[in-house]
Amino acid sequence: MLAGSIEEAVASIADGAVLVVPREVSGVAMAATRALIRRRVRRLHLVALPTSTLQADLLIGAGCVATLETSAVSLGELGPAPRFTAAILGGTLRMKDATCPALYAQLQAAEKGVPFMPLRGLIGSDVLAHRPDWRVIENPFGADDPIVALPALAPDVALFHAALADRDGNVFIGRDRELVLMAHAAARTIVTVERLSDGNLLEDPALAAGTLAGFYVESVALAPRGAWPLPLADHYPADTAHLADYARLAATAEGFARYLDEHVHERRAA
Amino acid sequence: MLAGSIEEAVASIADGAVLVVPREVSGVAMAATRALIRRRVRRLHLVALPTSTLQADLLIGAGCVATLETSAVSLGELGPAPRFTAAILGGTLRMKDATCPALYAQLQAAEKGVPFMPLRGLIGSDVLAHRPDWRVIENPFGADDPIVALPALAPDVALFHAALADRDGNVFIGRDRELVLMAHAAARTIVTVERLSDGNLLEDPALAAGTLAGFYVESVALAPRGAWPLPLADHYPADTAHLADYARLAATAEGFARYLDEHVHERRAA
Amino acid sequence: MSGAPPEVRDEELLADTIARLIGEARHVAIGNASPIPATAALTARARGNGRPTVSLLGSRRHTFFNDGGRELFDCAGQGRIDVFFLSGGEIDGEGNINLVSIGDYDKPTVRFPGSFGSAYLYYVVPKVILFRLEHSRRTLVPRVSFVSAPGTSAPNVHRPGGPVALVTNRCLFAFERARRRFRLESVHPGHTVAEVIEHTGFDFDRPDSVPVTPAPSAETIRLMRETVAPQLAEVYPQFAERVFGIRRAGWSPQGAIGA
Amino acid sequence: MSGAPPEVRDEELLADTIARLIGEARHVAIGNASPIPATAALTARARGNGRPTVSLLGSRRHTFFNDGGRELFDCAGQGRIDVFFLSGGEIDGEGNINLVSIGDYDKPTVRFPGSFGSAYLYYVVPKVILFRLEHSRRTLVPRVSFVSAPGTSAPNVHRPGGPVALVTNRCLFAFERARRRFRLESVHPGHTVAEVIEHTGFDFDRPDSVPVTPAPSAETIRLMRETVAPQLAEVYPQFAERVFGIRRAGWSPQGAIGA
Repeated sequence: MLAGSIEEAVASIADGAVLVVPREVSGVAMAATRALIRRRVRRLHLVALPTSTLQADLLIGAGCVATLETSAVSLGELGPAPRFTAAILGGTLRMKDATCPALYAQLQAAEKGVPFMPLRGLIGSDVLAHRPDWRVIENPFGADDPIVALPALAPDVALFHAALADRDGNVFIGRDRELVLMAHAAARTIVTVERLSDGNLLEDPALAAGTLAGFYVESVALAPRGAWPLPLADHYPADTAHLADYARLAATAEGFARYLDEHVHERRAA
Repeated sequence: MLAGSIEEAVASIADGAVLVVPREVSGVAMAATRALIRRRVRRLHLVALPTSTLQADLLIGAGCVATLETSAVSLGELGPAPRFTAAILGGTLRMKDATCPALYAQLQAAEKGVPFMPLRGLIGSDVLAHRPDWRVIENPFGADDPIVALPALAPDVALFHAALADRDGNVFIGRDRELVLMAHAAARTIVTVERLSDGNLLEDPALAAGTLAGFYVESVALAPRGAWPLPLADHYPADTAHLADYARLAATAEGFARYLDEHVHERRAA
Repeated sequence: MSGAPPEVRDEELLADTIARLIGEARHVAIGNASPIPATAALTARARGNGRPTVSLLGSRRHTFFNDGGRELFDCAGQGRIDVFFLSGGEIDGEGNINLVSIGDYDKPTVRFPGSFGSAYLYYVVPKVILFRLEHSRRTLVPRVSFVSAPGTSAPNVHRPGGPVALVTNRCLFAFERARRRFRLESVHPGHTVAEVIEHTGFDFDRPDSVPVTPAPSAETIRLMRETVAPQLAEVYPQFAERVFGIRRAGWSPQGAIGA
Repeated sequence: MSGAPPEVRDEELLADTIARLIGEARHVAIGNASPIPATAALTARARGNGRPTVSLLGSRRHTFFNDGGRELFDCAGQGRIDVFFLSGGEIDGEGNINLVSIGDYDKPTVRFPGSFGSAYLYYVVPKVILFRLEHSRRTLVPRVSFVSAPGTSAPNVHRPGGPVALVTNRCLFAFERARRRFRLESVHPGHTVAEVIEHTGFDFDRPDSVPVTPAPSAETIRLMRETVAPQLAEVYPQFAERVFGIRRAGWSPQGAIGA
């Protein structure tokens, strides 16, 4: 349950895995992401629920991602995500453009063990037009009432960062309940945390409500400031200076390579 | 937001309303139920999510319920629910027999604003055979793969009891997340609580995760021991002696009337 | 410990029988009011050093579920529940169970509480163990009045789960899905095949020689009495007291919010 | 207070214009990176004594959402969001918005971040206000390259919502669903109809005489500067500092769990 290191925790994320990760505000496992890049994971099918920022851009730039399924990637106030944009324009990334509630609904279908979930909206959009894996069906309770059916999406692995876990693998996720959805929908869940609690989170009636049960968690690794340079809600803010540096460097392939050397790859002894 | 009394809080539950209430372990508003019986509410369409015990039996016995939609009613270890059983055998109650996950799915459809939710199981059962409002459709992602489509169920009112609320109507529901589902699915939500907090529950990162936002709550009334004689998780146990008395008395119409006189209707001055 | 076998209570024999049926599961869930299946699952967990995970639905302590009542069903839909227990006011020879009513559905002569989650869980949980103590022609009938959930389904119906066995106070039946019939596996000590036939309202298969249900080992008995019984007391205090002589502890909150 | 009107900043005029569009709403939700719509919604709330409820999605303090990212969309599906804001890399004269790419989808020449929730919210939120500061033929085009979400739908498509207006740095357009066209409602002070025509890539309707967008009242200006600006600083610190001169407060946790 407790992994000896971040590297050990992510060891089971295989090349080609369908990997689901959360939006920036919900706890992004950036230390684990850097470990994946160092390990040179390849051909990931990355599902960013429902959007991503630095994490997707880094993984794409480092050549780890074959397919990206999400509703948006950008660096937020810092503008476009440069490696994502370059990969799309260069034709090196298979893109499955979605819309946020469709991704949630697809994960909810997997969570419920149903083959699909209906969703309003979408009809007449090019989002739908470019998703042959989505279907328009007739609402069985309507008359001439088309509605989109979205297939269940059950990722191989969910990966996120949270504040606190206990030694049974219970993870405090607080208000970020999409982390629960991810863990229910995914076959396996890997979590990094700021710190470990000696108690059992499920036995505290206040914390239990915001806890993902260890039953759903394959491994937990300690990673202090593991979301850096992204924020961890209620714990630390984004490192905006670092992110601005990233945006500047990643504008070119060379700059991005320098960023990887500087901040991702292991430093060689001088 | 804060009601002056339990009576005031339930005043807006009209005759004929579709009223959803939780299972025994999740916080049953028994004081409010007694107030509804005293007010002689009639023709309720009671949705017990997904089962009920004393609450449904009392409301049925007191003649408040026209239609019952649920997966089961009993008094648990104390045996059958006598007024429910009598009403069914007497043909005075319209019964919509469901199965637990179907009710959850129907509420989830309302929560999502979709007209229906698919669910596995059910095919070939008499539960399905007696629900003309449920349909079998073809899984659009399968081949010769029938699946049940359940229509969204959006109650007029959700009514439950919880430990704690604040003056903004935020209610701590802890692990009983079906109360959140009920409130999202219902047009209006009425809550009774053990006590009021002076702070704002959503501003406490530990409690926020287990809080139903006041945005969804129409009114909150103070009702200490408001689940009595049923239990309130983490607060007080069931009053098993009282429940055994109920089971004994409610076995006959006369005994049930005596129970109402004794424990539900207002005592007249001697 | 002495080699002499301890005296085995009926509940212990049944729980041991069920524990063997559970086998190599990862997660066993038990509904309310099922103390013998709960004893079985906790015994399996004690023997397996914490595996399988056991979810006792009446308990706050013995379940990890904290995402509302739907989590049990979602968890089953995810394939994360391997074993569940169901019962029936009536059970018939094709494994159909009735938790609703006897007679015409619109004018029944007997009403049971309702189907609970059976019309879903019976389909999706790989091993459903039917447990009905009362073994009589009243409960084990030729054909149920109302099918809360059918024992088998048409080939095109998604059905990864279903019944594997029926445990009663007299015997253990296995359910054979392909044949849509029960087969008598063993008769509990003190009962006979003739008695089982006499009190069963449906036809069933049986080998020429029907074994006696084996008694639990001394080690299993010890685990049940010393390790499992105290765990049961939270959820099934009356059962724990009656069968294992565990005195009921007073109710205590785990720590009330804002109290 | 003096009767002389204060000098009105562009952002204040735009926010006031949007606040009028919000009208009598119960709940206004605002996505990330929309400080002017946020200013408008908070101004509407300040004027309405706490109504509408305002959900700023970038904020922990200014939103009640605590059921995961899907709650915003579920809430909209429940009919509990009256007003939302969308933008577009391209917006065309039929109200179609493009947040994805320009050119062939499989070999685009420009890529935007993606559709976010637009392909759903544009359909179900009754009043969607389009907000795009840059008013040019690059952004307001005859026909978008990619329809993230269409301005209107066929009559049989469930669509309780859709665009009601488009606010730019030059003018306010109303959207007429039946005609599937924008109508020029007013031109902001300092801008002209001719200029709007010149910089708009699509045809639109306009009255013979196009009014000037009215300036906010002195009271509204006071509310924005004194009440709203400090509230904005949590979510849009750079904007609050640049427009309203609010010094950024240091980041502080609301109280870390288990810290």
